Amino acid sequence: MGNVVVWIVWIGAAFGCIASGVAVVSFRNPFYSALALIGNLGSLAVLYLLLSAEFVAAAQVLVYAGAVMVMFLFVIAYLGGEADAPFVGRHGWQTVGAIIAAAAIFVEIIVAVGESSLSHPAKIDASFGSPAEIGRLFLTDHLLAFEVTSIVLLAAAVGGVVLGHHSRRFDAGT
Amino acid sequence: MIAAAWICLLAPLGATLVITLAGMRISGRTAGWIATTSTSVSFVAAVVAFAKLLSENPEDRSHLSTAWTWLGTDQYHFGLSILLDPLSVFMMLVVSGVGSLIVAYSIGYMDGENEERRYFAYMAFFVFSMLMLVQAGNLLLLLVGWGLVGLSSYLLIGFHQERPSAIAAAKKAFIMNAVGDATMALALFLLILHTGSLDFGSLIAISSSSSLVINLVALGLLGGAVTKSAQVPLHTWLPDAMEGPTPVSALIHAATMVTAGVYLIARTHNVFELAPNILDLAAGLGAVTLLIAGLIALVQTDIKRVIAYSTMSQIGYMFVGVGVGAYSNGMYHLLTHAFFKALLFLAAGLLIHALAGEQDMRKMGGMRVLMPRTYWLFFVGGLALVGIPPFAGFFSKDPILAAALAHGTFGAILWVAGVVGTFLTGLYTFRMLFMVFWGEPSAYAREHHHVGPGTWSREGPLVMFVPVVVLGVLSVVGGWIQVADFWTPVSNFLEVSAPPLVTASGTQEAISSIFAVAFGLVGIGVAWAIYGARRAEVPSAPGVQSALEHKLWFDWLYDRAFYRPSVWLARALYRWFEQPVILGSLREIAAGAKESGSLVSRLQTGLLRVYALAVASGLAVLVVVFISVR
Amino acid sequence: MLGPDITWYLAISAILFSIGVLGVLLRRSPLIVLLSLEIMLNGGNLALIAFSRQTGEGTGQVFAIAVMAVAASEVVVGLGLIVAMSRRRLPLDVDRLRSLRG
Amino acid sequence: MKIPTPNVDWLTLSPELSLLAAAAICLMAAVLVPAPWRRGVGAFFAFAGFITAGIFAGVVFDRSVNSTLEVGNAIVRDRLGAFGAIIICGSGLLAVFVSYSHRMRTDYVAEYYALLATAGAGMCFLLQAHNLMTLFLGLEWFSIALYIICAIDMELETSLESGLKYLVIGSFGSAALLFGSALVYGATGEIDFTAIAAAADPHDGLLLAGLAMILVGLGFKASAAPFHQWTPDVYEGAPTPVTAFMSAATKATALILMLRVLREAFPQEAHDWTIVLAVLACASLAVGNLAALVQRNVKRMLAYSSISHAGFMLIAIAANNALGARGLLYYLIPYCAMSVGAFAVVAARERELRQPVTLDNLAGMGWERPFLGAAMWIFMLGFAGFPLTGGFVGKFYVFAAAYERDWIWLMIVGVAATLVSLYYYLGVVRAMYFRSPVELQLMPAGGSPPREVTLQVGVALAVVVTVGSFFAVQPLIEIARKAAETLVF
Amino acid sequence: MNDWIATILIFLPVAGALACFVFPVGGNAVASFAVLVSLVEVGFWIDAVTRFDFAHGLQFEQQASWFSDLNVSYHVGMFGFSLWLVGLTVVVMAAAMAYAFLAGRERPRAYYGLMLLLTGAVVGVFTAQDLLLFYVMFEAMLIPLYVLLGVWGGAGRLGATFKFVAYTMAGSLLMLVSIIALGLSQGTFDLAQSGTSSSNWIFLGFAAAFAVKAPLFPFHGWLPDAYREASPEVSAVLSGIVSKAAVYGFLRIAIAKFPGPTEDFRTLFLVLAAVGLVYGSLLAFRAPDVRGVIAYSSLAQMGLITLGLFATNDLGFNGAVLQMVNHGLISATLFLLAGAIERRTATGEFLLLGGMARGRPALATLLMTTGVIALAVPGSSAFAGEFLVLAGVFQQYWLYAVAGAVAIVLAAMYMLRLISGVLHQDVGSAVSDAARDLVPAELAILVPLVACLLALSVWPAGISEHSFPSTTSPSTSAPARFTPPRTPAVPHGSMSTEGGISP
Repeated sequence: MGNVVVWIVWIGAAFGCIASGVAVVSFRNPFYSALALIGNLGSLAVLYLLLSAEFVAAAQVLVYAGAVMVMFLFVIAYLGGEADAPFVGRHGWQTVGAIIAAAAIFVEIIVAVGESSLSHPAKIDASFGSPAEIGRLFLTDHLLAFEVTSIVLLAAAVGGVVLGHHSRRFDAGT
Repeated sequence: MIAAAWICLLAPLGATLVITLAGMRISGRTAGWIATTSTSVSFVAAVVAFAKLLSENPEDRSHLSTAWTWLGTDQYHFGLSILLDPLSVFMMLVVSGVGSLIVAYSIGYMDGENEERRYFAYMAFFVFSMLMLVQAGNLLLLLVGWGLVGLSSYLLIGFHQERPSAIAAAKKAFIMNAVGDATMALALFLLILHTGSLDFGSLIAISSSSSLVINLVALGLLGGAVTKSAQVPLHTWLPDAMEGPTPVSALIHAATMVTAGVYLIARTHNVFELAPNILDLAAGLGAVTLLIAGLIALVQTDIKRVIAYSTMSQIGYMFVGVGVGAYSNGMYHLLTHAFFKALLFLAAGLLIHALAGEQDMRKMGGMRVLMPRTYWLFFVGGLALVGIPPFAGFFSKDPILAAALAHGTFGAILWVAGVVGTFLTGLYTFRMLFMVFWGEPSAYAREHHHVGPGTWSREGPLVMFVPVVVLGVLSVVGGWIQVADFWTPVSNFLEVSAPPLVTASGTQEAISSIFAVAFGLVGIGVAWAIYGARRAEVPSAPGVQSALEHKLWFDWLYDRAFYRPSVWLARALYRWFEQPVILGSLREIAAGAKESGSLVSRLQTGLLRVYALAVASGLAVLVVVFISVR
Repeated sequence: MLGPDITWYLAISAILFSIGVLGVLLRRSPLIVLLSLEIMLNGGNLALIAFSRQTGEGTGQVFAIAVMAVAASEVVVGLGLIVAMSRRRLPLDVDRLRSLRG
Repeated sequence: MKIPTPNVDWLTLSPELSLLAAAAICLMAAVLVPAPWRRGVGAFFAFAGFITAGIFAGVVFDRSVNSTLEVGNAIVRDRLGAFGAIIICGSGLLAVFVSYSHRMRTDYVAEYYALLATAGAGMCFLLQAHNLMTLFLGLEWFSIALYIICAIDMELETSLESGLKYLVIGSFGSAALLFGSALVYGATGEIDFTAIAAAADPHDGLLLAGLAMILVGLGFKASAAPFHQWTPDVYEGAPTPVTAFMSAATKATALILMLRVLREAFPQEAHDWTIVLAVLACASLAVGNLAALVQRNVKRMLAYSSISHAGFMLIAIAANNALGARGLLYYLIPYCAMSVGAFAVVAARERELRQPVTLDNLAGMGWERPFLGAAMWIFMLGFAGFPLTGGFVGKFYVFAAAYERDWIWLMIVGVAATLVSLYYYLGVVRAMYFRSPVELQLMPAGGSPPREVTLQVGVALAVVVTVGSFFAVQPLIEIARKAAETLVF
Repeated sequence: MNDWIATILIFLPVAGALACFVFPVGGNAVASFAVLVSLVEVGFWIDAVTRFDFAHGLQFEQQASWFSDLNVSYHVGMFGFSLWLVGLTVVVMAAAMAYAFLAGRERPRAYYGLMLLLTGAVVGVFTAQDLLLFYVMFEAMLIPLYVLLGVWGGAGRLGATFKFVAYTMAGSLLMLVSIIALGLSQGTFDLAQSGTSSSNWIFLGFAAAFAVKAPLFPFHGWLPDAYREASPEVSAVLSGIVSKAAVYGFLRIAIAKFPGPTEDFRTLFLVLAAVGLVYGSLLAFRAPDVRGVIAYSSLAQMGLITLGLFATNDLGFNGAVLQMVNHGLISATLFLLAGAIERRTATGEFLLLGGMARGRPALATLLMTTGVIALAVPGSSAFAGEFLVLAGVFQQYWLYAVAGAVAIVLAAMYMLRLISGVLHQDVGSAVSDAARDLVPAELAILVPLVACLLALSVWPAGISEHSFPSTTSPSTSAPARFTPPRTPAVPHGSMSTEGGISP
């Protein structure tokens, strides 16, 4: 019974994931694309939950879908009409090439995965994926990764300030 | 004695250096005296050496002196050495003796020329080169002398460097002689390969080689000899060489250098004797040359060219002589020929000098009146040339014919040619004599015959005239030092170096003498009839005449067969190979590289998506590679 | 593991990655390109978490969280650039950013 | 709950920390220091940061005879990383010299130096990375810093364009790297390099696909063809000092990292990646050299040249032997100096002309600015692999490594590429010396050029390294050998 | 083992070059300084000659490790033949610099610095006893040459420079491949210590480099342009000494280290050399200007020298070395004379020249003397060299010597054409009365060169007997002894070396 529910949830999430992904790249308006991406991130969070990654799922929703995408939407709104852009390139061969390349990458990954002898999933205890467990990892084995992440974010913040700063000297129209 | 030989060799070189380095600081006349002195010193030294040599046993008359190793490697050493033996002393005497006379003569002849100093430097250098040739202690040095005389010949023929014809003649002489040098060099390479030495003494070692090798060596040497001595078929440079000043013609192209071929064959007789076919070839070429040259001389109008052809012809006799193995006879003829031919040239020089450089016999005539002494000297020279007793030519030419007669069937053919040649000699010599000296003085002669300032007589300055007289005397008495069969000091002297292969009997000598003198006289008679007394017309044979006037088309042939093809080849190579392939290939390659460069550059479209596509495609390909290649 | 075999999760992740690739390769709006990059990164994250579940240890999840932060950083910088460009009245169309080429 | 936090070996992290400290000071300066002083303060602290970091890296090098894993096995303290850090600090130092003269503006100048130092720190960190996560994070760390300083000249369209292109393509590459890392993680269950090597099944498709994707990510950073296309555009568009820094430090980082990852994590898959790298090397050589032939813009030309140099250095990695490893490390020393130096000269000329430097407007520079001209000459000769510069010895080692691998064809390709490269390297010399401005009717920018002492000092240092590395091969190769001993061949 | 002379000879001019670059002094000062340095260099060389022991091989050695990692060292030293080539270099460079002083060159500090640098590099090539050092010096020659050609050349200098560099680098990069292969396979890059190799392709790599640099037919595409466009003294240096570096390489490396491949490819190289000899002579015959004739004659001479080297016997080697020195002096003199002519008439075309002998005795004498030596008139040193070379190659196969003989005749043709075209016949339209005779300063440069040639003509054995250690003499150490492989010279074994000629 629970299994059926899980399956339904899985299928729904997977479908949502793919559909929203397709939507992101196919909407003409970036605003809708960004919204679609939120959906995508949400569906992914569901999948993460199914994979027993509760903390990641939570972070996904809160940080990613929440904070990051909101910033995205703000920027799109700020840009307004300028954000509109033509759909695809002018060159037919480019489109064809892109599709072939993407399809090839997909097929290759599938083939690689299929050929690989992935053993059965490991047994896990309840703490797997819990915030406590993740926190422990961040403070022990991956302490440095944690710190570095902060540096990266800080650097990006500086970048955001520098690039986004409203400077009269080089603004258009002056 | 060796010291004398070295002095003999180096004195003219010293003169060359002194004159060159002194440059404008000395006058042309001083330069002339320096050159004359040096050649005279050479002559004196040669005489000293000769006297010393005579005082020794005939068997011991060979001295080799090496200054240092001129060219050498670990295994081979070719010394800068001179060989003093009868043959070389004989030649030294001829070269330095005649040389000093002619250089002295030049002082007068060249007086007032623009660049006398250069002339005398060249002349002294020539004497040095010629002495180097004859004194060389091994074949390499002989080749050195051989080349250097060619060089001096080139320099002197082209002395009037503003005259295109002179320059062309000089180049022609040098290049044709270079051919001879090349064949000689090849022979030398063979010798080195098979005997490891170029020493005259070890020439005999070639006998252990195959006959092909020996023949090739002999052929190579003969090539050099034929070229240098202007024998058919490599003779065409000599007539043109008359572009040079007349003393040059006398010294180089009559008395000394052109006879070097004879000397070479005598010197390397060891090789030639091992290759009798080649020796016969030499004799045969000599015979052909003496006939052809005699014939062509008949139609020449330039006085110097006539003498030049007669030189070829006489050297033909010498070739016949050495070709049948009568080396000393050939050498003896070389000596007398040096006297009377130099006499003829110098006398002609007096004429030309007096006539402001005119050489065309048709513009002369009646010079007997204007220049009687010259006429008599010329007359003596002519008789000596034709071989009328008691003049020198008689005593030297007839033994050659006799030796030919003693040489068997082939010799008999040579003999016939020689005798016919005597007729031709008489004919062309006296044709020239009568045309120039007999009859009434032409208008041109009257007009141009001038008496230069400070001249001794109407015929030329003393410094010119004295050597001519000396040569005139020598042309008479020079023949008396050897009378075949009776008194042969010259042959005896030379035989140590080159023992003869044939000895003519008294009968043969007599027959030869009678026929030769008779034919010579007939020739003179015919000439008198046509040109002297004008009793007969010039026989009309237009075809023959045209052939002779075109010098039997040798020049034409060489032009078509060698010169033009090489010019054409050079141009064609440049146009069809060098330019498109060698010079153009890099241009093509560079253009190709740039082309592909701009292609790559065009792929760099500036389009972000294209870049991403490249990365994605690369990714796809890489994954395929990694998955498939395990 | 709940739901299907890990292979299916990986399939989803591969699809996401490919969709992201397609987006980058096809779309001309830099904003959507940025979004597509996010999708690619999320495809990677999904794979990481799936494998983490497979092996039963948390490294993959930690990795995924780090990736999220990085993705956020990229978005910040990217958006900053886009804003700067729009201020300069540069076209928001990657196909028209061609002053650098050759 | 007591969490056993890992022991942190501060010495290992000292280069990064020095640089981060410098960056922090610069950032604060951006806020606290009056605008006119910011330039000096920022440059000084960046300078100090790079110096300190370089010294610390030297100390680490000296004290790390045996490599040890630090901070929860996330990073490794070894001589390879320290060597890389020294090179990066050297490049950074030179870049600071160039920047000081070039960046006369006061807005964002302190931030600029902060980000430069941050990027340097990221690179140092990346070179110590010992698992896939630190690898990815380190890569993003310095990349993000670089994206920003590429675009920092916001009044220039090209600068923004280059920043965006770099960002998009860079993120694309990072995503590939990430996905590859995930696959490798899946195939082995490990992210630690040595653990991956231990657990790997060299015929596992998943692992190999992952390796391929990681290679794409790294190849992208090293600008190996066909992942090179961002390079010319970004190098041309970015501010010249940034280009100088990128071309030297990024390439050094990416190549050393590639060497480390491939040797430490994927030694068993060598049969695959050596061939692939050899092919990538050939492609890079071909593309870089051919495209450079037709460039007029000098920065762009140098960008293509850096692609071709990536090809040369990939040969050393592809050779997969100790000779190649120390050859690569040696090569990087003169290469980085030449690269920064060449861009520095371009920067000087740019300031003088106030327009992009092309081969045409280089004309006569050799005579007008003898020092810069001679320096550029030396750099070009070095790039072309002429003797009397370290570039020659570098190429010599690279070819020797290929020979040791029995890949004579690769040597021949390298030789052919060198030959082609001569055309454009010497083309610069030709432009500088062989034509006079009179001939070309070129108007000079007017006035005496600004005194650029720091730039000239930077160029002089680069010359000293370029030429010095030729004469001091023995000590340098000894250092490179020690650094390469970390890797087991 | 530790004699500084080679190092001094290499680095004295380099130091001079740096001084030129660094100290801002006037044109005349720097020029005289450069000439002074080059003369000091000549002095050091004379010192080396006086101290050289010609019975032995490698001398004046000095070795210092460069990088022991691959056993590369700074190892210099001289053989007899190296000594002569070094002498050629210092003499010709001194003359070239003096000529430049006279002619006046713009940007003198750069110019003389580069010339001095070039001197050091060429001396380095001739003294290097380490493969990599050899390569370094070989390439280092190119750097100053490139600029000398490109900056101070004629109107077509850019194309000429490009060709020159493209060709020579193509060859030398192949050589680099070969050097790496040889050095790594031998375990050392030291020339004195490494043994021989039998690898064909390594040999061909070396051969390619030397064939291009020399140049041998058909790799001479760079030659006509470079020799025409360079300034006269640079042409003199190019054809006089730089080309010798290549044939020296043949001798020192290609032949000495690869006896087997030399044997295998001998026919190829002999044929190329012989074809080049005839081909170059033919093209020299049609060249329309003075420098063209000299350029193509250089090609021919390089063919001749290669013939000698690949004869691989006593005669050939010694002849080749002698001919290298000869040709170096000859072509340098001829190019400087061509320069003197061009300075006076602003052209080198035969169509516009002629009649310069009249009133210009010094020019005429020098050109005539050099010209006849160049066409190898018997008795000249060039004749001595050619004779040995052809006698040597004759022992391989007679046809090569015949080709050589043909070339002798062709040489006479083109050289006389040059002499006559300049000196003789009608006065050319470009020759005005203002074109004076050589001035004393020019004589001071040219006469020593010609004097060297004449001295060599008097005693060519001075070089040909003093280039290789005598095979019978004892040697101090095994690596110090380098004698190229010799093939039995005389099939019969009946050869007597003395033959009663030598004292």
